[in-house]
Amino acid sequence: MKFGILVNEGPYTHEASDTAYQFVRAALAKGHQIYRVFFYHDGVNNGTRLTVPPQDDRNIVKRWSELAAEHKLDLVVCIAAAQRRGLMDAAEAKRNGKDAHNLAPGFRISGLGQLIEAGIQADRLVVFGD
Amino acid sequence: MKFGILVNEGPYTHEASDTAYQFVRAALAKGHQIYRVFFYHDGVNNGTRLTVPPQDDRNIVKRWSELAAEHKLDLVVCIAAAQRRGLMDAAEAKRNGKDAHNLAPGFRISGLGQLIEAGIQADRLVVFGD
Amino acid sequence: MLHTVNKSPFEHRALETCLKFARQGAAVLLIEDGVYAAARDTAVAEQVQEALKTVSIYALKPDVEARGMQNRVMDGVRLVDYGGFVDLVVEHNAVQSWL
Amino acid sequence: MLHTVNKSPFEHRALETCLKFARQGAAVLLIEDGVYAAARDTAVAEQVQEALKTVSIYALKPDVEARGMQNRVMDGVRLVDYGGFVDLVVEHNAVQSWL
Amino acid sequence: MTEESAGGIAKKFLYVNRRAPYGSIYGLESLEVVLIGAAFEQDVSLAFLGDGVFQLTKGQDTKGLEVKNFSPTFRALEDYDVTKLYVEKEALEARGLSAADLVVPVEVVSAQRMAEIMEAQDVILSF
Amino acid sequence: MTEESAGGIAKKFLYVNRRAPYGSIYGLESLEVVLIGAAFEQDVSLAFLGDGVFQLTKGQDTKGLEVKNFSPTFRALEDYDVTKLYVEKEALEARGLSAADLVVPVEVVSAQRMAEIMEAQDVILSF
Repeated sequence: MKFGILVNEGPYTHEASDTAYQFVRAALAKGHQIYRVFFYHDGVNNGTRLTVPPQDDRNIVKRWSELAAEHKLDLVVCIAAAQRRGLMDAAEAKRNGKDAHNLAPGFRISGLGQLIEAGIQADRLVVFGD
Repeated sequence: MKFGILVNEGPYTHEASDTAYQFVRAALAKGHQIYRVFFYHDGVNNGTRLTVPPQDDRNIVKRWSELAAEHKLDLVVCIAAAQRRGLMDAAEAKRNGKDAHNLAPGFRISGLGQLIEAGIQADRLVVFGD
Repeated sequence: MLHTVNKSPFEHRALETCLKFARQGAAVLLIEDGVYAAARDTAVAEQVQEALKTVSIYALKPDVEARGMQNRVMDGVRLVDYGGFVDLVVEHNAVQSWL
Repeated sequence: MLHTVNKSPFEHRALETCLKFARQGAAVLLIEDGVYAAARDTAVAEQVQEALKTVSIYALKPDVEARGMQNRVMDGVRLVDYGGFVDLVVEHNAVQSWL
Repeated sequence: MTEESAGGIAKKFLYVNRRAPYGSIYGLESLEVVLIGAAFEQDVSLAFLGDGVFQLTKGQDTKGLEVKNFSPTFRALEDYDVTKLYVEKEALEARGLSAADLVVPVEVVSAQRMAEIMEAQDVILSF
Repeated sequence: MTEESAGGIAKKFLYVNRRAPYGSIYGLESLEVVLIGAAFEQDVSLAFLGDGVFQLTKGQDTKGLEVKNFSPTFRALEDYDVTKLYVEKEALEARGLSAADLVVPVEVVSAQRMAEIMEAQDVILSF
């Protein structure tokens, strides 16, 4: 079965990103497909490569990136939500005249249409948030 | 009177940062002093210079920076909370081997002791969060 | 002592908890989504009216107006602007934020 | 239909609202802080037991264990792991998350 | 049929709104999804439960907050062919409101009816 | 007095904990403040109200979540001279718990007594 996943909260503050990650991993382990993981609201903050969590803690961003690499996951950060919250890739930084960018490997920035499309194409859409 | 301010949520998602900003502005207008504004939990996200809010919306980060410049406010981002969430200045980026940094003008990164000190030195500590 | 409540009383128990711990003579300032508690004729209005017998209750006017409640605030709840919020903090020895 | 609830029933009304809209035969999965609703002998236990007459209630085991509740889960609430969560989603036509 | 001309079978999308406006951004960002989603020609409904009904109240004046009042945007939904707005009757009543207090025409429904509407959906987006 | 040797008069700091652990990080990050704050030799108390009491429950096993179990850290508070831990009686009862279910010795107090404790503070940090 094909799943679409919506993550509405950032890393660490709420459990949503953890639960979504464990759900995705379990779904993959059972042979299901993940059509797309869409990060909205504060969820966009899962896509920053500038986190430095404590040594004895999980690295939430890194494990999303690694899972994406391993399973060719499509991790999409909503552009409108990202702009409000300070997430950008190199292209966005250039377009907006910013001197830095912070998107992590395995994530891409795109529009809300990608969320709707996930709802249409996936057999189930599951929402994680606060 | 001297106020200490604690902001526990990031920009846009919750009203906390707006309320704190309006409170600080009103306190300054009444001739009070702001000993320090301390950003903790997701509040550290108020300190990123990479936001690009819509044209017809307020620029939360920029107006904190401007208020700090105008009134010599001490805006402190908690280092431990910032590391978890991907906020860093040039020194932190260098120390952690990161290729970018995103702290906005007028903010500085420091430890939790700065929050306790604000509690001790200020006449009142007011907490804004979700 | 000043208590602030920023949560809707219809979805969270923050106001209920606040009122449990607010002592006679305390002040309660409703801010953000907390201002919904100030409206007349709601399921929580009676609870707020009861509380008014022992504590002062204020609501932050910009938050009241943003939510279109300017004509529905119950008698006894006083509106303050951000400057009034500052004054309330000055007048009380400490602030407890019921987040 | 599968409903998920991730909020503590002691502070938020999410579970109450969920149970109002969950129809006969629906499944409710308690996750994150929502698992506290699965405990015996609490102020909300009766409400959950009542709901068990018409809906199936599950609780996410890793969340139950993290909160030290493994020995306090009431009869009738079934524990599932993340794989069981996935299975529940597969078995139901749609998921409503009561955030 | 419109749906098939768009190259696929329309799915039933329900947007569930349960948060008050301004205290958090969920209401505004949910509406942004609805507007973008309208272009996909699916079968769209909006449900307002609990505090979500506050998003629709008349008389919102956000000047003092220095934020944008997004309630007028609900009036534009009709132009996007989004016309199925369901509001929970009990939520309105508990909040001292009636349909006359809302910025757009809505269908006020019982919890029972709302539950049936939810059951009929393919995709539920909750914010 | 210790407080004066630190170069100032001690203030009464109260940390108010009202959130369950793991669903959000507030409990853990609040505890981090307490640990840092202990070095400042102020008069420190911790209050656990509502869901905050869940932070203290025995038997927490976070392996399945892959997060750190921070409840043992409460046992270390004594080494930092943080010994005044107040727990709301009604909160425990509503949650089917008693003092015996908690990882550290605490003082279980009525709402009335807790309100008095709160009134006596100079600085209240709520998370």
